[in-house]
Amino acid sequence: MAEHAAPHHHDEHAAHHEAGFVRTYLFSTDHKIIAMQYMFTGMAMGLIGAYFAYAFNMQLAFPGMDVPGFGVVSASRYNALVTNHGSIMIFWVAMPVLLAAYGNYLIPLMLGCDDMVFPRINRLSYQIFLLSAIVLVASFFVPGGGFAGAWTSYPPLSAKPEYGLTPLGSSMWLAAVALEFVAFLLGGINFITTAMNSRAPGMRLYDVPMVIWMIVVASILFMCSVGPLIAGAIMLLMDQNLGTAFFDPERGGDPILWQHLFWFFGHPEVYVVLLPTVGIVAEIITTFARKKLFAYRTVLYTVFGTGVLSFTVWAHHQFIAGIDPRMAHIFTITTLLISIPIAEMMFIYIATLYGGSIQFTTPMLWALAFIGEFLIGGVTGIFLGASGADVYFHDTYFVLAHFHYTFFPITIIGFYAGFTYWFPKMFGKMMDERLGKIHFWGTIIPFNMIFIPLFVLGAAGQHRRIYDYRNFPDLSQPWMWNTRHVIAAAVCTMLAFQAVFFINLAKSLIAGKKAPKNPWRANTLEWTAESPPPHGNWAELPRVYRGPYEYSVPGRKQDYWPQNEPA
Amino acid sequence: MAHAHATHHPINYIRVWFILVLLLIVSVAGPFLGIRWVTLLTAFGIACIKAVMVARNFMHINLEQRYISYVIITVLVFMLLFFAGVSPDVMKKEGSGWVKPSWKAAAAASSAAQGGAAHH
Amino acid sequence: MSSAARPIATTRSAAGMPTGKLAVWWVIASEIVIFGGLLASYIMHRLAHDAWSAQAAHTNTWIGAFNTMVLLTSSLSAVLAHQAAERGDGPKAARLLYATVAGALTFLVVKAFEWSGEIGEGFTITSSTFWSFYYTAAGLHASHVIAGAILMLFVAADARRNLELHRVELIGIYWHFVDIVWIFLFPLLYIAK
Amino acid sequence: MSWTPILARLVPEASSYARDLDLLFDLIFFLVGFWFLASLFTFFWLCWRFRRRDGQPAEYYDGSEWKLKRWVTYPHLLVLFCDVFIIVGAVKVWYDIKQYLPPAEQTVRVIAQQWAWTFVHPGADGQIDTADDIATLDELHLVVGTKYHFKLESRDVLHSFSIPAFRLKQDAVPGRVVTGWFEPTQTGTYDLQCVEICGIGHALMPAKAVIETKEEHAAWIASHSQVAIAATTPRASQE
Repeated sequence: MAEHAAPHHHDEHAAHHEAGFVRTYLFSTDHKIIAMQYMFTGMAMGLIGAYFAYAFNMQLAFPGMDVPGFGVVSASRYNALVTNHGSIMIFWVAMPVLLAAYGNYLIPLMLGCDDMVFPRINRLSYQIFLLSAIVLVASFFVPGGGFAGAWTSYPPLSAKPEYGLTPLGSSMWLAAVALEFVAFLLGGINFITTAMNSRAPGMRLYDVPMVIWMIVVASILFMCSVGPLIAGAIMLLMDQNLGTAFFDPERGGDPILWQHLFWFFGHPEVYVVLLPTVGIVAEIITTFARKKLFAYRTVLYTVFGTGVLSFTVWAHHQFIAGIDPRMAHIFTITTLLISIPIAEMMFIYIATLYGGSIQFTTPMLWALAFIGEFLIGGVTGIFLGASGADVYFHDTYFVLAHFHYTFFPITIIGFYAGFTYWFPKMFGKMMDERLGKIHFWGTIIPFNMIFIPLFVLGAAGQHRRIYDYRNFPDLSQPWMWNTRHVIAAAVCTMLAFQAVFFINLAKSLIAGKKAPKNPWRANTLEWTAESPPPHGNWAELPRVYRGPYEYSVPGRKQDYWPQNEPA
Repeated sequence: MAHAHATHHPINYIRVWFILVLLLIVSVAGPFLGIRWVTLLTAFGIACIKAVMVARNFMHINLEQRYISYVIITVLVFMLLFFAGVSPDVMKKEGSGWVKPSWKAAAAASSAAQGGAAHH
Repeated sequence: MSSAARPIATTRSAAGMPTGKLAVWWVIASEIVIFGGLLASYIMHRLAHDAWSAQAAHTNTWIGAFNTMVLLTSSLSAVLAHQAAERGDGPKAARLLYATVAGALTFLVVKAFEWSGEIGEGFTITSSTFWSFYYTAAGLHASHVIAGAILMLFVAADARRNLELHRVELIGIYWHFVDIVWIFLFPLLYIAK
Repeated sequence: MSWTPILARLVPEASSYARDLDLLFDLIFFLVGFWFLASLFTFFWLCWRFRRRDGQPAEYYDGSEWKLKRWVTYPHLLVLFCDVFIIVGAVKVWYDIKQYLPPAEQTVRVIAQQWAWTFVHPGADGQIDTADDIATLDELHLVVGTKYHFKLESRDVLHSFSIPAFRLKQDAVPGRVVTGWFEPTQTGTYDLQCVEICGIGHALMPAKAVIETKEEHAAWIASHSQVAIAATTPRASQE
């Protein structure tokens, strides 16, 4: 892809240092700046997604009310809200923040090189991503409103305007998603190539920090799974705009084909966002437990196992979608098998705590919370992976609660864990621990108050994407309404507490105390650079002598042993 | 390094190209015998041979690091997996407990005589 | 990027091959799944619909064969350009790359005439799902031909001044991949009837 | 047995296979619940036991030595062991509900569209697709203790035919006719939902499954024999 670089750009990179604000912060090719761009774009999109969640949760609890700060949530608006809440949180928050932001920031710093191998491709990747975000946001304001066919965008509803009634919205949504995929393909190839080729001298494969392994494996999973969906997106765009019939059975197409194209990507996608967070958690628990990561290689094998298995389970999203019932048996087995590497991974993380000396700093709290909450997400997945039980649970709030118990820990908890951990490196200031802990508890407690009740409602038969349950006598029992009120209250509480985070962010940026090079006494290479690292990261690129997790090595005065410290 | 290898055993690219063209002619000639399995063989068998020839002689995949071939093979395997998982629904007109009436109607309408080369 | 601007990271090769080439192979891997998804869907439908062979009968095998020929030849010139680049003969490599671009243009022109003919006969992209697949698959491939040709012009411009000669091989590898895709499209769309 | 399955406490069991599914749920619930509590307990215990204390440095393990690794390996083999039970149960329940098709005593045709359900019941002759069929809107009338086949189709987009009390759910796919079965075991009126988003009116497709005794049903047929409409779709004639 290096061919993209046009000759007239030659001096740009060299002339970087004396370049002005625009060059430095908007059109920079520096991996740290690009990481920040991804992160703050992702956070901005996250606020939109959260706002949508607030609006439709109020509507669910108090149907027909004039939601403060939003207005009345009509049926069509409700569908658009849930659709875009899902799309935003997965494609425009989880992906850019976990994969792109942390990937861009950490890969060069942890591997001891001065930048990504293709800085310009990297910048192009962000610019395409930004464009996709703009297209998506614009789609909310076109005639007919934003796309309202659920984030899975099943045809024929999404294929024909007369069904979906969002003539422009659906095409813009699809175009935005396709652009986003292109952005992450470019970024992913950059990540993979950098990690494969540009490790610091002396760094063997097993000296690579876990988070880098995870991000690279995630990029590979994304790259291998997204292709069919890109093809599918082209086909669906043509169905929408050119009148082809790829997904129209009357004219020789098949709507089920889209579901396969979508979920062949959609399931690996879960692991694409899961793995970076799992890696971040590995870095944090080892640092704050002052422990070597338990069975490094086994973790690695579980990652590879998960990655390969994740390509064989996709149709468990379609058990009752009209696929041949005989296929369901195969997909049940593969789905339950995938619980094994994941379970082992969680066991290992818990085992890592054994014999440690655990400091409950804010990042550590987030990391531990991830393990606890993700356990719930993992075990409830078993109910849905088991085809027999899924007949009842499919498309109920049980499913919804399940994947929020996976995606919330992955995206939100994972983001806060990484952000509070690397903040000193990113901005050269320490964060306020007290505010951090308030924010933590103010997020975790309401989160469980939202989604534990949703498991119960789902088990009681409450089905998804319904803007008003008053039409369903069995779903209008008093206890259900009370539960919905509790949930709405919890949503508002949780969102309110996010303000604490932004206050903490602003306070620390302005008045935070100066961060030393290595505030957490951690081993990995990024902590040997200045905080924040200058352009080029190191005056002299480091050399590596040992693995990343050599904490509390017996017979050493210090309880940590930086990777670059000669023996 | 790939180049080093390549110069050690030089490939006669003109000859490779010539063979490719010959194969192309065969694959075009195949259907004229009008036997389905011959057509399939000359069409897709030769396509695979040509693809491998280009990959080896022009892209030098066999001179690259081993893992390159493994990556390519892996993604191809994933595509087979995709086909295996999807075809029971999309490639069939009816299955266990479901049927696509419109597809069956269309099939009935088209005369069996025109059953194409790709027909199983 | 001029070597001056290139980060040190780009010059490392812990994986035992030049960074650019490694990236190109990953690009190809990601392209394989894109075409793979599309062609897998096409093959399934094709096997399910007997009627489609009757429609495929309207595609012109001779034009398809000629275009295959053109692409094979352009691949030859691309690989010869790579050979010249290895010998350090930039200008020759550039000339051969221009020849490859010429091949690409021939391919596209022929395709343009072919398509306008078919559309004239009333076989448009909406005539039937077979034709939808026909135009989509060939169109996606054609867009890769166009992209490849444009990139090749940049590479050739550098190569003529003996700059960035390693890129001659990279663009070549990509070009051969585009060729291979067509090698499969040809029987799928033209021969199987 | 006296044990009431967990789901049965939330939603009545009104079909022949509802109990099997609820028991499968309980099986998973207790197996998985055990693992969840065990890991969570260990997790919290380790967090508390190894909290930072002055003058007590952390220990150094590689984790590859078997005497430690087994504490991860044994549980993880046990998980595999439990998975086998879950797979067996899941496959069996699935087979009974979705794959196995008992001979039908009655057949109903279920047609979904934006945004309503049309149910075609056999008339007095007990045969579907005849002149005296009874087509109703958003109200499915069934006889308790009868094995029904349903033929499910959609006129426009994806819908999903779900009766929670039956533990039954099946997407209606345009271009497909999906055949399934159920046997009501309890009289009463239950929610019938569309659980696949189908446009603006998705929430406005509530229907009822009315389960009657033979006598009530006969009376209902009699009262509707006049309004019998040949509501069979073109699709029906092609079969």
